[in-house]
Amino acid sequence: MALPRHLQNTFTPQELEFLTESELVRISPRYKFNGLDLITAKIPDMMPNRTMEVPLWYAILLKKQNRCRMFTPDWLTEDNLKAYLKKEKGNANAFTNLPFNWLELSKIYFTYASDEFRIDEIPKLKQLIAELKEVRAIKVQTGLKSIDEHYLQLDNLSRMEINEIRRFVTDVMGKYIQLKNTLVPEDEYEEDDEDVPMPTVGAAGEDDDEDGYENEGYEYNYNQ
Amino acid sequence: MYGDGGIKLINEAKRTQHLEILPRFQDEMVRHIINETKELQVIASETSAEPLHNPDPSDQQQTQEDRRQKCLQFISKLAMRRNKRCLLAYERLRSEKMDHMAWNNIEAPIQNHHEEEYLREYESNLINFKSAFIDLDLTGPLVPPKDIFIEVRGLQNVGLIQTEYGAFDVTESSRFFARSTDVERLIQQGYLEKI
Amino acid sequence: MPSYYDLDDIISESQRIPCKIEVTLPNLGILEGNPGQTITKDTKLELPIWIATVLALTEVERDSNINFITLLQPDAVSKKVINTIKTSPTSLDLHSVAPHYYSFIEKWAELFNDKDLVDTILVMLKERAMELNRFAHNLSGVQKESNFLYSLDEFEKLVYRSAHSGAKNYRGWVNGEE
Amino acid sequence: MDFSDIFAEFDQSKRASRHDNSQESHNDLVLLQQAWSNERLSPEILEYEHDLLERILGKLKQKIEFVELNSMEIQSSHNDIKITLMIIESEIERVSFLIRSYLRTRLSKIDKYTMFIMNSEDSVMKLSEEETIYMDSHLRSLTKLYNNLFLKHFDESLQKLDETGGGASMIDEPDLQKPVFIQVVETIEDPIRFGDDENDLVRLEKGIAAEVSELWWSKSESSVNLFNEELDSAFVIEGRGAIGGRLGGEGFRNELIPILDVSSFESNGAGVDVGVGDGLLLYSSDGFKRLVIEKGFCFLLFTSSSGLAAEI
Repeated sequence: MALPRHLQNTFTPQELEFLTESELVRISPRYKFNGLDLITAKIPDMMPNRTMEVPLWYAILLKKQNRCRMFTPDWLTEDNLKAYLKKEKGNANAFTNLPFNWLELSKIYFTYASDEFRIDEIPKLKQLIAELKEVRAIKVQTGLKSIDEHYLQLDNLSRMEINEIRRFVTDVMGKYIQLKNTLVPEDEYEEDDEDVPMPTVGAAGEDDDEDGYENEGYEYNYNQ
Repeated sequence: MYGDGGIKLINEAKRTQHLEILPRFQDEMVRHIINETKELQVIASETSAEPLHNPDPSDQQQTQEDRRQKCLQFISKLAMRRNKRCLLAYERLRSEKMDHMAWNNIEAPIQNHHEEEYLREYESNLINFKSAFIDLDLTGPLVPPKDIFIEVRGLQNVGLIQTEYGAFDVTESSRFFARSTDVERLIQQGYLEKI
Repeated sequence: MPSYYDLDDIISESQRIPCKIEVTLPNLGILEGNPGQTITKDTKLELPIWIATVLALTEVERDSNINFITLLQPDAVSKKVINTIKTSPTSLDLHSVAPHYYSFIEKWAELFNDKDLVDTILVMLKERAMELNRFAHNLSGVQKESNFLYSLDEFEKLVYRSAHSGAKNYRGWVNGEE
Repeated sequence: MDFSDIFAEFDQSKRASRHDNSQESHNDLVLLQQAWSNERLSPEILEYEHDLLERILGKLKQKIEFVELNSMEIQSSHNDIKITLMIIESEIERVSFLIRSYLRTRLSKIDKYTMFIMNSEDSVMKLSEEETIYMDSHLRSLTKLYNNLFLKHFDESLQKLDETGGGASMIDEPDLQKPVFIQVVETIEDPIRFGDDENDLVRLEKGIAAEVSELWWSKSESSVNLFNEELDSAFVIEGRGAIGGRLGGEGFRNELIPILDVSSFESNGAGVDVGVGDGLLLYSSDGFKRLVIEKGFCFLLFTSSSGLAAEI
């Protein structure tokens, strides 16, 4: 197959991380460096300590060479995450409005810009991120209970979190739709075409009852 | 019962569905289904049976007796189509596995020469398609690129190593950036280590 | 509409359901394993869905209101099963009832336009989907192996794989797998 | 080797383009990521991005040539040169990956829906020339395989591969009722009317739109330009139809905007607000497309610092 099944109709987390790496982020170069005209970006000349925006993947490359400082995202601090967590725990019915790629971003910054955080800060931040994810995951499970063929309401869920449940949700919702589709819509049903032969179902038992499922001998009523 | 052979074949396909390799072609099962279908064709053509379902209004004259007689033909036609579906679904899955082999350059002997021929044709189709995108390696990795360059440290005195990015003098304690594909083997061999 | 090439759909149509022959048919002994023989009216037998549904919709004679066969109530929609579905959907061994249960219900409901049945099954689908999702995500409260996972029908197995791979891929990514 | 020579090319193009749309390159990336993402998640094949691909492939070629030309010469240990090449090469890998994955996603759909595509002129138009050749050739090989293995033993009437009667249609169609996740990325001020009911109003604030997988517009009978020059902010749809089109507002260049194909609309009342950051999971059923928007019912924040749409 041209595309392996595991990549069809979904993304891998690595792919989402890849997408996040295209985002522009702020850096402060340590050295002068000539600008570059790339395929998908134009990077201006870099002057030491002059803050500029570059694609994240570019920042990572420079950072690995110790050629720039990366500014960590504003929300990615202990205080802010604690506030998010408090809010997250405070409302069982909604998700807090973290950036829609908060999981990708935090992982990238922890991996490639660990020295931009205060000493000992990262374990705490990681812990908070994990707690947030956990609290939200429980809400997702609760939210999924409202799944039907119409829609699913999960405010502010992030891209990674959606991707995690994407196939599950589309599978189940898809089945809902298929099952619903087996029924003739009510308004059309009255004009039942007489020429269409209907199947008959034999009663396996003798009992009779109003509610078909209450006994063995239910009959299907074809006429309404 | 008609169609039993078909379902056997499909169960076999399902069993091996997730195998990466192409399982043995079920010659006998396929032949059995072909033979059954041929027999069904004979039965079905014995009378030029009109379809029993969705009878056409001009069909008013058709008596119950006719229709009873034709029921066998009718079922035969159903069974023929059923057999065909089983065969096609079986082979479709196999063709997908062969496509997979072509994309991933998996070399494995294929016994059935028709399948062998299909694979060769698909490979050349692919080569043709790829030639329109010579700057891309279409069969290249489908995982996003990551750490194309890595920083490595020499563990032994190896000497000069030539890569696309120049020559590196690998000595104990030398450090440099290199394309990870260039130094992969040196790392495996224990000459270098990733920092 | 399932794919023509879908193995599961083909398999689900081979499932047999009980039927009653409504009119004596010459030459159709093959249906009960006697090729060439006659099959008589009122014979009860099980036929694969791909034959049964068509014969059940085909009239013996135009406007006769008699079809070649009558479908008898299969176990899958029996009072006993439906009651279990209503009372304890997650403890039902669905796979034993029918390995392709939902697929069967779709075909059955389509024949009879049975809204009650579909509504009942939808409730079950959600309950069981939520349950298997808990297993797939290995959420707290779900630790030990359970018979539940062995009770999944083929569609549910697929859903389980979807849910599981979603969770697994995420964990793998968090833990730094490429 | 003179360092400045090597990079003169970059400097020149950089200066030259400074007065052009400096966002163009980045926009192309956004468009490519969007095309890739939409192709991945929508059940049917979408239109091949001819112009975009041509532009990007052209630039890619230049960069590859540049690397090939310079890589061997630059054995100097000048750090800037090395890093520059690493950057260029890294980007080449990134762009190649996207295009590769995009093309292969398309091929897998073409394989899956060959018969459907061949039977629909609209679908065939969505393919590139190479894709059409690939599809025809693949079908020929497959047909030959089926014929050789078994179909040749059968009567002609049983040999077809595109039979649609008799219960199971042989033509696999993309499931346009498949649910998709969508995201609202812009707001439209004026209320939009769905269906015939005056009360069925949805207000999308200006600058917002629900980004829906393209499957919504592909099937639509009529699509409306949402943000074109004449019609800056809003539109009204009556009866069965589709909302959709291209977004041309500030900061947006021909971005795809949602198509919400609606024949029946359910809401809790008139004038439902959909705000920035809202996302919807839509589905359609019973042959109609249905849009369900409820207040506060949303998913997603959008998005990248460039202010452009992102898929989810």
